[in-house]
Amino acid sequence: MSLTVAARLVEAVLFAAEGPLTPQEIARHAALEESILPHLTALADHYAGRGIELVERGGRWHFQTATDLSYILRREREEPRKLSRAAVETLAIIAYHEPVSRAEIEAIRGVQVAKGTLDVLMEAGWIRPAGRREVPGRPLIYATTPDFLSHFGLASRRDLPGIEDLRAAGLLDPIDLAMENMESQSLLENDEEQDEDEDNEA
Amino acid sequence: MSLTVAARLVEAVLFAAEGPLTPQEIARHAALEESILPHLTALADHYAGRGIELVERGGRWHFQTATDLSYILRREREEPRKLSRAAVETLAIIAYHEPVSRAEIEAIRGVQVAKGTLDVLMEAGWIRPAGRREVPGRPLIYATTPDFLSHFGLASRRDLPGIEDLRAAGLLDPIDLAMENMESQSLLENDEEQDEDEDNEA
Amino acid sequence: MTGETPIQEKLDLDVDALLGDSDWAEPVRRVPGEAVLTVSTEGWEGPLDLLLALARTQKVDLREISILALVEQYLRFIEEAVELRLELAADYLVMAAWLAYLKSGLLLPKEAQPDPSPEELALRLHLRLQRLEAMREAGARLMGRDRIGRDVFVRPAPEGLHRPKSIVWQASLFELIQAYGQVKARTAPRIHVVARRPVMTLDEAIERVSRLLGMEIDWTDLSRFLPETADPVLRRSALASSFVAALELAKQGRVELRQEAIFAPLYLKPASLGAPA
Repeated sequence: MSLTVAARLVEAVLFAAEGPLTPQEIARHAALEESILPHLTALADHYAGRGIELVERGGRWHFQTATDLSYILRREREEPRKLSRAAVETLAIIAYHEPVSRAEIEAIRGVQVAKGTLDVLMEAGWIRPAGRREVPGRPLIYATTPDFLSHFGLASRRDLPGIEDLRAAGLLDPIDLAMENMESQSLLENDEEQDEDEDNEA
Repeated sequence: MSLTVAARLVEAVLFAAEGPLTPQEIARHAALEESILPHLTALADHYAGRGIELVERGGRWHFQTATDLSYILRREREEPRKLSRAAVETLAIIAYHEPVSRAEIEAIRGVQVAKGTLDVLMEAGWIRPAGRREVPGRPLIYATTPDFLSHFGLASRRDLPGIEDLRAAGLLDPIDLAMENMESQSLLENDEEQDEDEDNEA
Repeated sequence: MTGETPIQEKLDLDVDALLGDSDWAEPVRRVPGEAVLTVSTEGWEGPLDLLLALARTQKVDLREISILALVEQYLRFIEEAVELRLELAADYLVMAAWLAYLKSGLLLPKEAQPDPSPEELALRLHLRLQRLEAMREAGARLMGRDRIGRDVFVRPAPEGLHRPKSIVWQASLFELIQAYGQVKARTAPRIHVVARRPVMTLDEAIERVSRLLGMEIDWTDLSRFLPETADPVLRRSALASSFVAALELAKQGRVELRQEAIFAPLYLKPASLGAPA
């Protein structure tokens, strides 16, 4: 395949970059005024089925080895960061609920977030403080980073495994909200219990 | 161009290699028994005129950015410099307490702040002089810049974790506070049990 | 759990079945020669975790789980643990008390039920378990994805791109807040710190080394002069003080020092006759 000068530049910039790049960053490095996206999609198509693939993760692009070759390439490599079970669960809770406060994480896990859990995830560059919740105490809330998406091969948070099913099943709602929903549902089914339910809520 | 699995593996191994590889090394990494050379020459042909090229130097193969595009590359192979410990601390204090004077930074750090430290932070574009304190001597005061926020991925300074958040994340731990932490932790645990009970009864 | 097996076997069975996950490091430790089992509560991350593990043994969809049966399982587990003198953290017992309350509520006739209704409490517990389970599964699926550095690889040493600025300073948010935490930790008032740290002063060390030295005639390793202690902090302090004491005594001509190589053991011997005592 012969490429235009612009496409060659985009390819070279991505190849030489030290990390994932946004189209704007690529344009700046390649000194291109035109839109980069068509080149990126053309390149991604071109690399489909090759040993290397061009992928987009959270709006940033990078080259990586093809995922289906992992069975061969994996064996000589050491496991990256081994996370504790607590850290894995905490990361999952942040990713699926973000932004989320520490108290909310603790409510789901039923235990305090141990020291060394959030800081391990922050040190890995997977989570970041993302402002404060405007409730009494103004707790800090946490969210995932673009590096999280890159590391786990997610184009966006919508690609989190099973997130749509969990949302549809209400499993990402806080328990109070879930209870309310259930009550209003049962209200529809049975008007008579209405008063009693409201009493219980109070 | 569609490739055989073997050629894809050769491509992936070369891409992920730390340095140039001999065909034997490639064969070992790719777990291939067959001869690698035909794949290498086919790949090299394929990449001719692209942004990346596959080259052989003294029997070892590697990918590199096309030589005519090398102007996009970093000219000097200089390592990005890590901020010194003192500079990181100073920056943190400015971020948490801005605007602050040098004397105030020193009071918080408990150590003198070298002039060069502030210069480095200004050169990095993370702090700026923000007027003078109207006290005797009218010392210069410093604040962070918008570049600071964007470099550290913060929407605003309010996103910085507070002392309680740092404590919870274990970031206040290392020195001499073990006792205090244990106390506050057992307090927290008591609080939590209370919360849980309230939760369940709500 | 069948009624026939002895209680200890039953518990072993449960524990093993519950702890099939290899991530959970040795939750059950058997002390040799003793009938006491220690269930490290680190095996479960709190009562909710244990409840979820128990719920899994019902082998039905978590949505169909019987809360009453689960409560009974938990209470039986805690009871057996107590009988076997297993160590259980307080929050497990708090949960047990709460579940016992829930159970009695669930068994009451409907009119006599307290407010809030036990059904509602049971439903809440049910929802909590489902949420924890969902996140646990989500975490496992996340970890199983093709991860950079394990399954897929990026270039390990890219050339890097030309940047407009000549020097690029690097620091991460984590480093920033970690540094602030350490500044605060360092400069926070330390009141009860010194008293808690077991140390051996130089004077004590000089006294101890010279006293013990009187009982030795041959070259003796410095470590032999240290007080016996299991406290690593005190041990380090004693080592440092005794080392300085040895240097001081050597300066005074009361001891001879010998060391074969850097970091090799340091040997002491009373100074030979003729030297000032």
